[in-house]
Amino acid sequence: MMTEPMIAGLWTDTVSFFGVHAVAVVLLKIAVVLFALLGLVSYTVLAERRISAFIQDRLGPNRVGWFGLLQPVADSFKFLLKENVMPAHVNRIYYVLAPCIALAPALLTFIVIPFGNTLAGEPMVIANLNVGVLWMFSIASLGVYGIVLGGWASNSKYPFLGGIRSSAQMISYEISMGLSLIPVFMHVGSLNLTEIVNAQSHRWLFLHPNLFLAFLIFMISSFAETNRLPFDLPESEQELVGGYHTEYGSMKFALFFLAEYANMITASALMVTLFFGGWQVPFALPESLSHPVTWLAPFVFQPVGFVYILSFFLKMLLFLGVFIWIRWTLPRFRYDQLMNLGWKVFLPMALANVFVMGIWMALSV
Amino acid sequence: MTIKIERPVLKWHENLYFPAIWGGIKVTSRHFWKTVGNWISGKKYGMITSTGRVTMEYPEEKWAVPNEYRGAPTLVKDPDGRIKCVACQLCEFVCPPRAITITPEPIPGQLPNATVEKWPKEFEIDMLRCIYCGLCEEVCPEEAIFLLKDYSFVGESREELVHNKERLLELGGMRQDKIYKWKNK
Amino acid sequence: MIADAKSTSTPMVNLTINDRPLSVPQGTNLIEAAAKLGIHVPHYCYHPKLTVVGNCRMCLIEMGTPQIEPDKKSVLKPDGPPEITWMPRPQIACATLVSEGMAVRTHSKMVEECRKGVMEFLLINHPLDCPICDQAGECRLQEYSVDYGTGGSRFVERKVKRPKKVELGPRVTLDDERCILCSRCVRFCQEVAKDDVLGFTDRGGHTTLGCYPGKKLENNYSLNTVDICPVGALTSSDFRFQMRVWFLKEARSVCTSCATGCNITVGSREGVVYRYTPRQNDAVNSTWMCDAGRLNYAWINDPRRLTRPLKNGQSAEWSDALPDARHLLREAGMKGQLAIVASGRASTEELFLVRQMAALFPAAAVDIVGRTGGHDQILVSADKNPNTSGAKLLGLATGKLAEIKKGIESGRIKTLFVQGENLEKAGFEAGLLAKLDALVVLDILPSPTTQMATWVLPGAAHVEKNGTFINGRGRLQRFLPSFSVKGHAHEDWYILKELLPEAEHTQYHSFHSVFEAMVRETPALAGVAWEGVGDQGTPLDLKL
Amino acid sequence: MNLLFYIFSGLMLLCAALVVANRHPVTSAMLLILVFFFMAGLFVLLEAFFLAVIQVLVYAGAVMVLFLFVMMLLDIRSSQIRRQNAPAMLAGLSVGFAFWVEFWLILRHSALPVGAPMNFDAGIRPIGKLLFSEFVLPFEITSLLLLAALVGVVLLSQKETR
Repeated sequence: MMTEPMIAGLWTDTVSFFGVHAVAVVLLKIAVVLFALLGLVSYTVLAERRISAFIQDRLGPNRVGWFGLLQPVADSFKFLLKENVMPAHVNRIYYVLAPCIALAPALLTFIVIPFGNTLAGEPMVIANLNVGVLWMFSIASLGVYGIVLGGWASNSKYPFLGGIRSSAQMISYEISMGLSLIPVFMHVGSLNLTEIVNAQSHRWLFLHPNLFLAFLIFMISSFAETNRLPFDLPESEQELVGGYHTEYGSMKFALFFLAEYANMITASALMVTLFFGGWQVPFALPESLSHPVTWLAPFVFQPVGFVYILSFFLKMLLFLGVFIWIRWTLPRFRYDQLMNLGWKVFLPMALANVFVMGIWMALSV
Repeated sequence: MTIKIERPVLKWHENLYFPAIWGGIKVTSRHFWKTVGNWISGKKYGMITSTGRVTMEYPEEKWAVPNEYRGAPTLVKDPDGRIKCVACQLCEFVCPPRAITITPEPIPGQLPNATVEKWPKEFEIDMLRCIYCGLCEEVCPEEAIFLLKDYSFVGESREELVHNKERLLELGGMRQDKIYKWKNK
Repeated sequence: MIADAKSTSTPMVNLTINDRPLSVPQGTNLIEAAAKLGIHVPHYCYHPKLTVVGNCRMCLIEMGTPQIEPDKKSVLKPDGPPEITWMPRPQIACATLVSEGMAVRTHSKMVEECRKGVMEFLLINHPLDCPICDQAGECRLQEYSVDYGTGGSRFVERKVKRPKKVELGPRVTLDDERCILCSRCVRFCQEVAKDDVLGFTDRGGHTTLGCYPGKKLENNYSLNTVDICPVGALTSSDFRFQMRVWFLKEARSVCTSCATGCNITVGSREGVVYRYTPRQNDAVNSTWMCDAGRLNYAWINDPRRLTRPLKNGQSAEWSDALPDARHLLREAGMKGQLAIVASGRASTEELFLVRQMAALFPAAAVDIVGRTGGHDQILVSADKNPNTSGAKLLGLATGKLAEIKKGIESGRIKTLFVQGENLEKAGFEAGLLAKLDALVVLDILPSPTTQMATWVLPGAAHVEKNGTFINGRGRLQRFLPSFSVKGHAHEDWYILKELLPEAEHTQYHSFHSVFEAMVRETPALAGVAWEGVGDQGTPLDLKL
Repeated sequence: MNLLFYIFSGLMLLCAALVVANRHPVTSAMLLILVFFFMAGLFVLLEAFFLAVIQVLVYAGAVMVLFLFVMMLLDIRSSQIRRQNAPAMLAGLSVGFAFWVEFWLILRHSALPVGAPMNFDAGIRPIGKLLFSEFVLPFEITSLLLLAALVGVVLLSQKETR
């Protein structure tokens, strides 16, 4: 057990390492982003339901609040108030742990994403890591534990098959996903996401032919990594009932559900950051926006900071829309097709892309 | 006999998936915008086919169930107000999910129908178990069980959805029929 | 069975039934002969244990004898077999005895037509109240209606009304509309119960079954008439409307009410016993049993059944009860202060384990509680314990009960182990039991004794466990479980073996291991196997 | 930062001990993942962020997932989980001890200053440079070894279908 002086010591260490102001600001940013993210997750679920309904000639949830806008609130109450059932045959520790492990990486990955330029002099990113993208990958690769453990701990055949499938699928696509981004780093010369965004101030990266290919591979792989259709084989309702979360209910199920949508949001944010200029705006903004708001002194508060955040947000929503739309458009791949696509198409393609990018760079020097 | 289905040999551009994806997106977009348009303009929404509108605004509009529809099972009384059930327990026996529990009892001598000798002291149908198969109605030799057309039963507790004799009789009501098998006993 | 017994002395007769050759002892009737070939001839009034009257006419068959020429030789067909002269009209199988060369057709067109006719007559006045009839499911009228009945009725007149719900006696209810006048019940009362109270009155369609004026069907065998009634006319007032027979799970068991050990079938559903019915065993009870034994089952369903161990009346856990009780018995046994009261109602295997416990402490006194009562010349024994012979065989019936009582009074005996007995009935008053330091009781129902007990260990009723009884004539008979033990109670063999010291009880991992150990260690049981005992029991050579 | 170092290394050692002591393979695997995390934490304290992230990405994110994958397919029942086996334990302890002695000897004769924090750049560039200059031979040999293993696996798995 840690004694009180030790905790105090830890705190002093941390503060002395980062500075009081920095710690406070980081905590504030974490709080804001976390709430925004969770809010966005629940409204993405609503959007998914409404859009899928419209595509299927229905209306979708329209009872709670105006146009069903309070549906996520009702859903969250329902999940929280539901009876928490623990099946008798499960491995209790991992069964409870799995949903937490699934959600935590999905939320953690967001901390390296610059969701705006600066606001009141603060860079709009929680942690400006030099290894930003690698951080994303390393944390995102942990998400698979939630699914695998959930499938295994449920001690039941369908979840187990779902868990096995997902571990194979996620490992496979992680490789092409990682390789697809190497041309980006080669082009920008950094792993830092802020620098990658800054590098796009003149031209967004997807306009570069090699990087457009990289973007395609990355986008398709992220469909596979987030277990979204057409690659939702770990769940595949028709064959595996619900896959890894078949035995889950109430809030534990909700955590898996939230994790899927949080992953979607992160993937969209990453696509925006890496290929679509991040928070940048493709046109010149009026000068007046850059003037600090006078009545907010002593803070240097420029309205343009909000514009950038909004820009980032809108681009992200666009990709979320793509995620949702694709789900209701395409049927599920067969397992062998999925594996063929990952190993025989995207992996060689991504490798070749790295190679071509190298040649391109060598020639253009 | 095995039927061999020839798989179409795809051309190179078809193998790319993109044309198919684009085709799919066109279809989904058409439905999406049409529904959105109808919704905004306040029109009835839903796809119109040759057989009519296929989508129904459920809680306001309800499906007209066919006569053969099997809804909740209930007990009925005959026009004289006699409980038709004689507690033969055939429905209890035939019920596939074992939703029915009957406690039989001799009819107390002072009651008007005492000549029938036997009736259910308690008759319970667990609507959480019922699968609406209608076998109880089918098997009943006294025509005492009838299935309603109601299909949405909700309750706030499990107990509430175990229908007892009073509830079943209340739901079933009186049935106009001409079988007075026990009247002259 | 009857035929086999006679086969040594009685000459055999050859005949053919439905062209299948058969050889049976002389004097066999055609229903029994056909049964040997697995052919069922429908019948109502015929019962193998009663005289033949032939009044139901259901067992009609076609019959012929070989053509005999004047020189007494059979006429042969061109291909060998004798030419048969068929009787122009059908015969009743129950009253026709076999004869040499006889040929029988049990399912020919004429026979089937006749049976249809008989069925139509029988159903004319039948009330068709199968939904409320307790016989439904085991009713011959239903069964034969399916085989030979017509869907509709040609009878347009009013059905004859006859008395319904007549109480023939305290335990038997008659519905006369269902009666088909087979007279099985009348013959049973005359021939088996020797209590001639039933008879028919009125004529034709109005013939009614009833008791002689001033008499009632109240003998101790009255419920057998319900068993043999082929339709639902006679029903048991006890079982009436309780449960439909098709729900009943049947298990082969033995009646526990006296030393006769009538073989029974226990009908239960979801852990509730609904009835006992006699099971045929010609060496014990034929096909009958007494009413007293038959109705002695309600205690099994008693809501007060003990389902948890009790320590001084408080609910406790087995994990505490068994070691503690074991310790108490062992301590007292070592000091010579232990006495054991075993039970003649316990199975032989349980008594074997009790004997093993007693053998560990030679000073311990042990005895069973004896029970005696009235007896008759039919089935009821004076000994009311089902397993006194088992206790005697194992040396537990020592007659030391009075000595134990004295021992408690004098304070020499400080710990008592009681197996399923209410000691108050055996003359142990509460004040006497209060003198004990410890009282360990194995029982299934609360009694004054369990109220005094330090530990109450809940056991199983005989319908919840395997076991054997040895009846008054030294016949070892098995009983099998109908359902599992109620609540947290355990089967008795398990509790008893847990009360033995560790080294002793590890050898018993199942009921069968107890049975095998008992056979191994008891010379009189040499060669007996659980499967070999069978449903009819096995006679032992006991020198009691 | 000393306190954090002790916390991380203490927890890491504890988890590592539990990996060995634990009887359940899945729990052992999960504990091993925790070990990797604490090790990554130590790298972070050394400001070697790249190494820390790669540590998590490669070991926790990929290698251990494959381990788990195989373990699940093995269908290990709790009843079959091996008992403590004295010879194996002895062998394990002696190998561990030998390794520890070796390690201690190396450290004693090492030119690296023990105990004092080093000042080095653990970014991508220096690591890449080192890998492709000074350590290029071991690097290539390792990749060849992995390739051989890969070919071997393919060969083994093909055997049955031939």
